[in-house]
Amino acid sequence: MGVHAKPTGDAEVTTVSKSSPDGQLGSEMTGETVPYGEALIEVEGLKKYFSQSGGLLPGISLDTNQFPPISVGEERVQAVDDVSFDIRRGETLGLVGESGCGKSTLGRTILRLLEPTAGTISFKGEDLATLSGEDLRTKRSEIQMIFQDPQASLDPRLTVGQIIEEPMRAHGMLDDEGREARAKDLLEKAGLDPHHYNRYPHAFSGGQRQRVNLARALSVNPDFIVCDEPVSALDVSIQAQVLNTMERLQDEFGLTYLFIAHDLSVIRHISDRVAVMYLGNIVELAEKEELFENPQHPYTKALLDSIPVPDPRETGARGVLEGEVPSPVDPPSGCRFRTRCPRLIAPEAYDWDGEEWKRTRSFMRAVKRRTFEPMPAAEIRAEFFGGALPQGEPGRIVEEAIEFIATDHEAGTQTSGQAKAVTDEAGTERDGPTVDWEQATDRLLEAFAERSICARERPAYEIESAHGTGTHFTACHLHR
Amino acid sequence: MGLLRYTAGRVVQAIPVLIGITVITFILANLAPGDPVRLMLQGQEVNQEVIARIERQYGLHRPLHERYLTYMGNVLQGDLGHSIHRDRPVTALLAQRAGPTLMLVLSAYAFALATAIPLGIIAATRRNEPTDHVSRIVALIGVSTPSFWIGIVLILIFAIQLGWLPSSGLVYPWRSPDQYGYSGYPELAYQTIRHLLLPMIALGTLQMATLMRVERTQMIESLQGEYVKLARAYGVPERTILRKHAFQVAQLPIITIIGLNLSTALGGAVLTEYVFNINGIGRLFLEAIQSLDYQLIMGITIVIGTMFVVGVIITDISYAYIDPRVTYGEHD
Amino acid sequence: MSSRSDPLLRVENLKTQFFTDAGTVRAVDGISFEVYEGEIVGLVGESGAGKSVASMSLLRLVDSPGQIVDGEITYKGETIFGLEEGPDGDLREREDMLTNEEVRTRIRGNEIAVIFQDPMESLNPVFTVGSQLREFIELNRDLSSDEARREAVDMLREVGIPDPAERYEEYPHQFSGGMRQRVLIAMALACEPNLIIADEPTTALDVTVEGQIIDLVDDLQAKYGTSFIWVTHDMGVVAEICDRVNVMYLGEIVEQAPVDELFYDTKHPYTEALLNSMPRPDRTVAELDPIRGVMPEAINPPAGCRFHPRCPDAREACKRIHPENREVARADGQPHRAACIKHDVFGDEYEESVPLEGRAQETAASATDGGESEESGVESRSQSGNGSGSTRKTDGRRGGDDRE
Amino acid sequence: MALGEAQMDESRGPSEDVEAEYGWRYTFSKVMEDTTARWGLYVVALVLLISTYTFIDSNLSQLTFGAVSDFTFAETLPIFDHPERIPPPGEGEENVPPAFHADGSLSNPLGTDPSGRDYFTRIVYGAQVSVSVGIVSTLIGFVGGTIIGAVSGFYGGRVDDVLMRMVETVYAIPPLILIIVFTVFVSGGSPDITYAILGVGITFIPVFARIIRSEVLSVREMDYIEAAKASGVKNRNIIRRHVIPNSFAPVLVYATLQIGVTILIVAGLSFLGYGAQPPTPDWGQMLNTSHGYMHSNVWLSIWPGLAILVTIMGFNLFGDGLQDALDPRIND
Repeated sequence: MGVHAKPTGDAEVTTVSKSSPDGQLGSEMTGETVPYGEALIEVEGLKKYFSQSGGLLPGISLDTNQFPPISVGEERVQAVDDVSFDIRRGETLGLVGESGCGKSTLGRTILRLLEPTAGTISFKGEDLATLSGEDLRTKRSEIQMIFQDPQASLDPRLTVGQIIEEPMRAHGMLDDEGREARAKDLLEKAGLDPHHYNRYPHAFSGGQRQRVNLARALSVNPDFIVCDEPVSALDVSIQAQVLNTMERLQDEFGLTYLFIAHDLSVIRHISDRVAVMYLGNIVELAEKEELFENPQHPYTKALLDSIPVPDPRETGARGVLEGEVPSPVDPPSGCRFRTRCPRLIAPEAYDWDGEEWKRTRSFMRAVKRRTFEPMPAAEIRAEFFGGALPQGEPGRIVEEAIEFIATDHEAGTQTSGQAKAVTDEAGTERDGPTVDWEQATDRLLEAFAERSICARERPAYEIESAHGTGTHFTACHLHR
Repeated sequence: MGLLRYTAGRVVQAIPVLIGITVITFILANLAPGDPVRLMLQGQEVNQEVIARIERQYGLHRPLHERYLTYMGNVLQGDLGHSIHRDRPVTALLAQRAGPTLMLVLSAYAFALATAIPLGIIAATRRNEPTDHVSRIVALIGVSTPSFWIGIVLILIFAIQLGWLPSSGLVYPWRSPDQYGYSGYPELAYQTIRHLLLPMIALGTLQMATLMRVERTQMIESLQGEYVKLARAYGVPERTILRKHAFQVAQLPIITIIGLNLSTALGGAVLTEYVFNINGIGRLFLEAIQSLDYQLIMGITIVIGTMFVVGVIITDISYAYIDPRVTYGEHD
Repeated sequence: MSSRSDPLLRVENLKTQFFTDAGTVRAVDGISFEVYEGEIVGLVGESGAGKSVASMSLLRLVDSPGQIVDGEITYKGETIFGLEEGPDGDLREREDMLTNEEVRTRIRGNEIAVIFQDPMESLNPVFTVGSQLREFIELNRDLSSDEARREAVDMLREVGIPDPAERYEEYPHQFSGGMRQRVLIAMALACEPNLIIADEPTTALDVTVEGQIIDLVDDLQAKYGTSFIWVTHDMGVVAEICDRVNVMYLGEIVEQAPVDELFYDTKHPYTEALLNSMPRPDRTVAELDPIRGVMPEAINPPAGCRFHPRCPDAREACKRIHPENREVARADGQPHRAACIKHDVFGDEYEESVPLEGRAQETAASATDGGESEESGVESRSQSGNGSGSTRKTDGRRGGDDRE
Repeated sequence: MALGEAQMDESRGPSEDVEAEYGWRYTFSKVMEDTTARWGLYVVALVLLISTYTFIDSNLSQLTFGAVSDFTFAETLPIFDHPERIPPPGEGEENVPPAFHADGSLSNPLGTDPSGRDYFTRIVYGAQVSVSVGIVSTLIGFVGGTIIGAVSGFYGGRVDDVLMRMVETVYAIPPLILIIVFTVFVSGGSPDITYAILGVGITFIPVFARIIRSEVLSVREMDYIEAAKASGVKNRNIIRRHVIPNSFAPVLVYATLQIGVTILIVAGLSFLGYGAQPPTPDWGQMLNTSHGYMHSNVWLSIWPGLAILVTIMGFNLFGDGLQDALDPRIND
């Protein structure tokens, strides 16, 4: 027995949801104070750090190589670091990034499921970051969440009816009968059979469970929903069904979504504006068309180039990004993407000529990642610099670095003692002169990477959009 | 050096537990209602003077925490007090009795491991076949039977009915054969084994049964691992998969269990030593309890608790040695 | 690139079933395909389609209670699996079929290697990456321990692992996800096989890492000329890397075509619907067009065409006729096969029969919202069976979800 | 006969009654599906029945006839005798062997003990002590452990650290030793079954606390807890509606298995003379008495041990079956 959806905008449907006897609920009243298109949520300088150590004595670490072997001081994972943006009423803000970039942490911090380390989260003019206890709890009727794993987010021991009614109960909304009626109504709106009110979650498929999650989130009539990868656990064909339902409900209930996902295709479909995250920072934020058609940050570009396009005639670049994401415990200074950025800006301290910087940069990265085998100095010069080292100071630094890693350098120039002590395995194996990758890496990074503006200043620029009228934020010094 | 740091960490973590053991023991020993001295001298007619003298000797008139601190100070210097009944230092008594207990517990573990691991593996590979069922029933009986009763039954069968093996006492291999009147070391060894056999099985059966159950489950789980699937897909012989790939991973929980089971083994040793008349720490404990020799009881409890803690640390370190994930942080 | 002589691998009418208490799960139900030298063949489908079971069947590595029950797998003229009719009329294993020992020593690893989806789970956590790599090389290439070690280090370097000599000694958990997947690729290539089965090798990876891995495989494939069977659910990956594609639905191959034809001249409604239901990274799709319902369970597949309960083009005849995969077009001398009776080669039954009841309206509804159509899919199935079977169906479908 | 793994893969099986998947009726029917678990349940039910009957019987006769009874209703059944009454000389021979013996008679099916008491009756009455000890002390551990474990697990942080350090400490001393020390000292040197129950119960509080804590910790990490938090559900209600129901099942399984362990330990305690005291009919205590008659009457040492074995096996089988029924994942 199929349930027939009422077409979007149906007058009857709207009245049912809006006029339901929920006088106690303040959300709608206050919600109206923010007109559509105005900022519903403003996040300012938000930080979330996790302390890494746990266990018996937090903050105390043991190091047998030093005396005393116990030291105090904790390592902190900078999961979200100084993030600012706003979300406008009625829109969907897509938040995209790779695993570990902090997007889920950001979502949970905004919801105050995690305690922010610093910053403000202004929701309808009220700072969520400073709320606590009962104030925070009551506020939760206005902000809800949908989780990635549709199975794990539903208590297996409650019926879907109980699950959907739980938030209403928590906020003292309606009486028992009213709650049941509303739960059934919501089941129907979410695309499920209201007769399944008494079923347990495990009797449903993944897509259906996600609909139960939707119904639960909607039960208290929230203004804002954080959706954390809501469709990534679902098969392609089911994904589309759930996405469509989410869009329909957004129109019907006037919802604002923060849609977190790693899948750029889904983000492109559902978002109005898109924010791209990398290593705890938002690197770019723009309207959807602008971001996808006119990406300005090198990371966004790399991300877009990497997605496999379901079109065999499309033969774009892919896998353009080298290296791996650095540890969030000790992230790079300045622009966090600079260690992998294909367009790292040349340090201004030196004069560069034509291709010189490009070659130096790729040589520096190759040394740092040890992507080549140690070889005679001449071969290194030929491979990375076409035989001609850069002019002046940079050339001398490069030469020094080559000295460290060349297989034919005279052993014991400036480095003798130390270099031998930390000899690399690769070096000892081939009985030749010692090869010291670390020294070479240090020398190059110190002389070039650390002196680039990318390492010294945190980028944040607003530029003109080529598509649409909105602003385009990009955290890249190329736009300085 | 990940392993070294890990070891140091474990030792540091054990300190509060060791302190806790002394506190618990101390509190328990002083929980006794009424006059501790009368309790100590239970049943004996003594006059007030003697009681007063003993009270002074043990400082019983002082408040509890002061007494504890004094006691702890002594413990840290290796002095576990003095047994009134035996008029000997507790440490000396313990040293004298530690050998048999260690011999018993270690041999029981050896027996348990030597039988449980192969049986568990066989059960796991022949899942739901008769071999599996038989071994699971054996394991079930093993965990359901009191160790002392196994000892009694063993004595009834092998000592009383068949007369093959002695029913009480141990022969200590570290003594000279002359002390027992044996012809030489071969006989000493032979007699050692003969005497050890029954108590070893009595104490080891429970360990064997628990280890076998764990081994079976772990092997089954390990054999379902992706890495086993991969090894199969690369043509690794089933024998190698079993002995190397699956086994190595399945051993990890076993090691933990061995450490934690030390607690039941040490408790079981008390019963086994009682049944088989073995002069170990367990018997000493029972004797001490009998005479309410509370300095001795505290000493024994602290030593056994420490043995357990040390055992757990050793197994934790061996775990870390085998499983590299413990000492190097996860990369995820 | 592929000379259409003899295929490297030929699979015919392969059937793999799982015998559970709940009944027989027909995970793979009569699939046929070939892999020629040097090509990358895609095996694509949603979870529960049977693609992983199919790929493991090729190595005769189906876990109990699964069993290959019918079909023929021929690799370079050798019979990996084959049945014949015995004197008593029962099927029995053919004489020329390789024994378990022969499959292990002659096929697995050295002829056909695999790369699994989850690189963390696939590597044994208690052995170093190098020792695992070396073991497989030693086993499959008759090299001494030292030679195998050198080969392993070289191979790690080849797949782009920096500092291979040092990382050889490290444990899997010290590698990142992408690096682990590189190790698995190194394992596969180091055994110098002619065919590599890659089972969702990039699914667990981030998009930039996925890009790196696809690039790497592309380069190495060009260099070594190895054939691949690429199992995936991602049409994007298929488009990027595959030469020919098999689309699986509920244990069957419903469409088989060169990659360009599959995307630009789609012949099966399922493939079509799948492509239409996907959001695209390269252009903004305003409305998604979801497939109605969910994939039924393989324990009790629908009669007739298995896709008919969800198919927008289904007609009365689709409930009756179970179409096999037939050639419906040719492109560059390669066949384009599809299992759908709307094509002329299947006769005119389709033309003559009426569209399924209510299909027109419901399709319209599902275009705006897939919700209730997913539900009605369940309901219609239970009605076609018996009235009370509804809960059982839902439960069974959960099993279907879990299978892969 | 597959021990607890009759079903290959539960998650795939059809379930007729989806609505009741988590109900007790469903769990019960799952247990009954499994042959071995069913037998375990039968044994447990039988032992419970016997102990209830004998409990009522002995207490009723006390109420009815005032003084310590020399008559019980059970005596009206031909197979029962009074469990504690020692027959006057002349009435019945001392130490009658079991019925199948040449000298045995059906009036004393298992023979009599050295005091001439009917052994069958004593064995049957012994169930009462074992089962009540097992259940009561497990309950003490369960309740105490639940409180500590739930608080520790849900709130975490410092509270958790301190509580867990305490738990680990108690853990470090072998239970048997700790319980003997507790029983002897707290009872002021005159141990009794009541102190034994209390001692066992308190000693196992930490064990339960650990289990419950780890359950709570894993439940606390579940998305549905976060979802409830995000919905604004009060902490109190989260614990009540989500945490407790979801961590209850594994703890229940554990408690069932723990009853077996408890019976085992109390048997050991009584065997050593620190549990039930004569003339109470208790299996462990009976083994203690019979220890002196090992040469003359083998059967005296066999029957009580078999009774313990069967009872504990019943609880273990039932517990295993319950585990499989409540959590298909562990159904290796």
